Amino acid sequence: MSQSYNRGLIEDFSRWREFSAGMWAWIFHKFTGWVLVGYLFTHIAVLSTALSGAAAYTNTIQALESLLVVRILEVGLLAVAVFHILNGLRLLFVDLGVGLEAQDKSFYASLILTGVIVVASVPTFLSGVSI
Amino acid sequence: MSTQVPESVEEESATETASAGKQKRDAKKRERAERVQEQREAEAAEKARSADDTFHLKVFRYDPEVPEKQEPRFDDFHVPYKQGMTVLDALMWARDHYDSSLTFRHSCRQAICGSDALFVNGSQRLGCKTQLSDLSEPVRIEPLPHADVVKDLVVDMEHFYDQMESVEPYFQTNSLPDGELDEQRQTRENREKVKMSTRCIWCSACMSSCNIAAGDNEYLGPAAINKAYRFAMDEREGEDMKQRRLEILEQEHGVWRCQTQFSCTEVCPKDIPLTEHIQELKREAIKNNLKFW
Amino acid sequence: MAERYTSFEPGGRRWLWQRLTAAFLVVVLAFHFFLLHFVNHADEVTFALSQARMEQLTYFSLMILFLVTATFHGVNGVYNALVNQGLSGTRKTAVKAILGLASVLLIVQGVRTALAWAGGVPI
Amino acid sequence: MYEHDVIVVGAGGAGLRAAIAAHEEGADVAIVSKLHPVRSHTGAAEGGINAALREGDSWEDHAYDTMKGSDYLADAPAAETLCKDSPKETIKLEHWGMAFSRDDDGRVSQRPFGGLSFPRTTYAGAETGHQLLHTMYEQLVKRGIKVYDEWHVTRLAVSDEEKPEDRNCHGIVAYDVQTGQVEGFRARNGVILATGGLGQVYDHTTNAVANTGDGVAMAYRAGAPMEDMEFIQFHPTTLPSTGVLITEGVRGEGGILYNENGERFMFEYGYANNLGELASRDVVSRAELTEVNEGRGIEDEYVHLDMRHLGEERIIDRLENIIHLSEDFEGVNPLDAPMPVKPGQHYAMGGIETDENGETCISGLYAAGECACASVHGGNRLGGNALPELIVFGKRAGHHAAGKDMEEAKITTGKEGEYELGEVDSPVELGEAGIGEDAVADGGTAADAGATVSGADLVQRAVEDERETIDTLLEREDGIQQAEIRERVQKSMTRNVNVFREESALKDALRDIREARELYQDVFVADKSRTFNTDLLQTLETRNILDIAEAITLGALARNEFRGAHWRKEYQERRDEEWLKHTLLSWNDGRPELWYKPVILEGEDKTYEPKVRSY
Ligand SMILES: Cc1cc2nc3c(=O)[nH]c(=O)nc-3n(C[C@H](O)[C@H](O)[C@H](O)COP(=O)(O)OP(=O)(O)OC[C@H]3O[C@@H](n4cnc5c(N)ncnc54)[C@H](O)[C@@H]3O)c2cc1C
Ligand code: HEM
Ligand code: SF4
Ligand code: F3S
Ligand code: FES
Repeated sequence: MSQSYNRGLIEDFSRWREFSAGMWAWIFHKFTGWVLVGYLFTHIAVLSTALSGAAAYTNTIQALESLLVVRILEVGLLAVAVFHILNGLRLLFVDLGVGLEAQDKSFYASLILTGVIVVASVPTFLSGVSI
Repeated sequence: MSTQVPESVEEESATETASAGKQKRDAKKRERAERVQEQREAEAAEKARSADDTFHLKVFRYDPEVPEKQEPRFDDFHVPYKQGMTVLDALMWARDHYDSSLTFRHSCRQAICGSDALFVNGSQRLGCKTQLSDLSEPVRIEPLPHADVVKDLVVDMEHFYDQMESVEPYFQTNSLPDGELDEQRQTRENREKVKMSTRCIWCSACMSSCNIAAGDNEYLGPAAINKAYRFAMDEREGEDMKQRRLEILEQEHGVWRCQTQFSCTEVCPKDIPLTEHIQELKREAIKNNLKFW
Repeated sequence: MAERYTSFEPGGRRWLWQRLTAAFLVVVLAFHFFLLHFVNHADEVTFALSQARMEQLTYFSLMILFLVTATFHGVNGVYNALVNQGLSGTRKTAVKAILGLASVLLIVQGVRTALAWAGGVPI
Repeated sequence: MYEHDVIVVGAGGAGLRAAIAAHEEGADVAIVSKLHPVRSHTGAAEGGINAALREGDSWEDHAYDTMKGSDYLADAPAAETLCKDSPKETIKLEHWGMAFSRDDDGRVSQRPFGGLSFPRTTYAGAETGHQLLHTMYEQLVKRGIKVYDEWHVTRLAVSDEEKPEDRNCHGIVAYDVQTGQVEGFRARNGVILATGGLGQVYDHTTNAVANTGDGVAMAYRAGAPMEDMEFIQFHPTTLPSTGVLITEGVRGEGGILYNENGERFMFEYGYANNLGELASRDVVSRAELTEVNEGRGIEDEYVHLDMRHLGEERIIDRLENIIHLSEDFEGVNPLDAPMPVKPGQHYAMGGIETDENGETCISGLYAAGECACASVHGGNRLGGNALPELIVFGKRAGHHAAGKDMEEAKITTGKEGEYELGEVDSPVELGEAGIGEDAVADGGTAADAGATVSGADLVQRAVEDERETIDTLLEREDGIQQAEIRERVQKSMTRNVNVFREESALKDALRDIREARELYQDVFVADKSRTFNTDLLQTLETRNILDIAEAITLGALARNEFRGAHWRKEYQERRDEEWLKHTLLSWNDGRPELWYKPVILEGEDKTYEPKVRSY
């Protein structure tokens, strides 16, 4: 229908307020997945400083780890990873046909659990950082 | 009240050739017609004003042919509320009393024909099955997202129909009883298993709500997969047919596309557990493939 | 669009592998995080410690497997996401190639690093 | 112009079955429908399909029940055909995969229904029509039968010989809803009308908005008579705001009707001292309306149907669907409050006159389903007898139109058999208002001065007439809108030609219809767009509503007796000596002509002697 008016994608983004649980879960999972892949690449890149010798590696890592931003980013990474893992488990159960009726509840549960785990591990993650 | 765009009034020319007597009659008739029309509009306005309660609708308008409507816009209508009034009732009232060019599909008014799936306050619903009293004002009514708009609230359903029809949506079996009065047997349990899946009314609400279907035009979509489920799980078709159906579902734009967004299940007016059915088919397909490994 | 789908493309295999790798990753990733952030605090990480772990065959092979599964899982996930958004035709082939290449590079680089630590395959 | 062997107008149960049957016979068949097939109102049917399938039941018993239910106004050959063919057609649906409810032994379930001497109503939950419609549409897809969906048929292309019996139908004219094009469809063998019900003649009906009786009106204006139009079935329990049906099952389970004072009026006022709420549909409908008329209605409109005392468990177990219907369409939760109900138009027993092979008196024109009147239902339809009608007569019409040799029909059509002219005392002029002047939406015969023209030319001419009509409607800049006219007629019909009918009210209705006809002369369409112009389509439909409303009222005014669903205040009994005959109305140069033909009570082996109808 060439003469018809297609309202396009812009709408989708302005509709986030009306999204339902399953939809949010889907979006978060996507987002966290992408962040994790991105991290995987950076992670290997950083680790491969080991190729240029032990000292280079230890220095790089310790320099990075001493920065507050890096620590905070790590907490962020933890959040992302934990959510991806928990929601990933939720999805695996959904794939097995378990608990489909409670899919929204299990999503909220993953969110809350992620929050709890992240908060609980903040001390560990920030320990020993020089400001 | 109505925001219908006034049509430019064209010069009367048809009556010129008519006889004087006819002209007079015509004039009288027209006058009467106008009187009736005016009276009606006044009544409508009065009704809307005097009603204890009116509902404020914001309705999407678009018409590729009418210049004023080529750029989509929202029109406001204030409709007097009556106990039990549905979104469809309100739309009909607005059409019949304010603007006869307001266009939407509808027929049964009882959630069985599947014509009036609309996007109401941000989710896909059947107009006739949605009570106004359950909605917050203003009630925003739009055509289904992810479908081409033909006019106002009417969207092009062709693609949806194509997807529905691409899954061989008809009963097939190689072992019909011989006699024309002999039935095939089916257990109660099996009929119960397919029952929900047979309730689909082809409203396309699910398809419209699914982001995957929006992105991938070839994705069969929840309704078509559910249709295939209805037959694949029907024991009367037999194993050989089930095999064939799984092959259709397994192709790359089939079940694997589903990312378990659940929005289809959420919006289905017939409460069909769509995600569950899709997931079950994924497992069936995997099981089926493992046999060959 | 109403053509009957006859050509069978096993979309199911990648789907299944995504799940299987996910199940595997749950365990390993948890282990990995735990080991490197809780047991050994991040700021204590040094080449020597990593080296010590890597010299054990079990740990070494686990990490290689971890790398491979994570790469498959992540890259396949990205690829799926793109295809779901309607990627098709030559662009799809191109994306497939690029992602494939990136994965190979990643794995190669990762394996080289691990070997550097372990000083060769730790047999 | 499109061309096919057989063209089926309408894609409800009857149309789909007809198309499949024509296809089975090898014809090139196409369906033209204003709605996509699955949107047809057949989908709304809840109860079931009557078929004598089981041990202990027989088609003869079914025929007996049907004749009795019809109050002896059905033609026995048609009723017997229905009952004989129904079992095999019902099982055919099963072979096509229809999801019937099942018994423990895996066979299809059957249940009892009003007026039946055996539980022979075969069903699929409370959604039998939905399952039937979809199963049949699936078969259509399987066979690849062409459907022109969202094409609104506006007129028939029929030759214009003096006598309808000499005319030929060559095709149809239809309006493409999406694009606004008017196109001809030539039918080499025949046209089958399957346009369904006409409930929109009333403002309160269980029928869909699309049920405007188009087929009946089109055929009527082309010369095929309308039969027994005064027989309209009213269902006693419909929801006031929408007309949605609340199944008889609620009363079957023990639901009680109350008036405004909380009185159980069925007993309290002696409407039915034995059966109470479970008396037959017409009795209960009349009782409810009497309450309202005597000021004991709630909000002067409805009564209450209460089932709360049945207990939540039992309600959910057996009537779950009703909870949803009442909540969704009336905003009332029947577990907490009684449901408001009132009688609503439900079914038209009459329609286009056909024989038991579905053919009308115009050759090449067939009709099946609710729009047709082979006269299976006579004065009153039994619940569960409409769906078998669709599949039995749909199939026959399809076979016949495709050229299959059929047994000769016993029912005559048109003025071929015995008939007598009738008279009715109308207070106003009837028929077309000022024909020839402004008759914008006339859908009549494609006029041709007797000369022989080819079918294709005739269709083309009809197309041109229609284009002109539509252009005229769209060009008018002012006048009156159809919604106003339609509403007036609907209101008047509900007020005057409802369950209760008395002479003065019927005459009022005729006056109102006349006035509406005159207003219709000035009708205009505000929406000028060619894209999906529902304003235009409704304007065309309203024209049909006018003709049908007039026919119903006229038939009701003429019939001086009480038979089946037709109750007359002045004549409180059935008068067999005089009225064992069908009412027919023919469109005669723009005016309705009333005539009668005798009922055929002689069946294959026996004659159905009229008895008192009591249950
Ligand atoms: C609520 C309800 C419950 C019922 N329950 C039962 C029951 O339990 N058992 C039973 O036996 N009967 C029942 N009936 C009656 C039965 O369902 C109907 O009589 C029957 O379904 C009518 O079928 P049909 O094919 O004739 O018409 P429909 O199904 O109404 O189809 C009409 C078709 O004609 C098309 N059409 C109409 N006008 C035009 C036009 N101008 N141009 C092109 N196409 C056109 C429409 O698009 C549609 O496809 C019930 C009826 C209702 C309303
Ligand atoms: C540790 C446990 C993990 C679990 C249980 C898990 C689970 C899942 C599951 C089930 C999916 C599929 C979603 C779907 O297709 O519907 C998925 C997608 C994905 N995962 Fe993981 N995952 C894990 C770890 C990782 C890691 C380490 C990475 C990064 C390398 C990663 C990156 C992704 C990406 C990119 C996607 C695709 C997201 C999308 O759909 O856009 N995941 N994950
Ligand atoms: S599955 Fe549900 S939402 Fe989708 S088309 Fe069918 S009835 Fe509508
Ligand atoms: S919304 Fe779409 S992604 Fe799957 S669960 Fe439903 S089909
Ligand atoms: S009008 Fe039929 S589903 Fe709403």
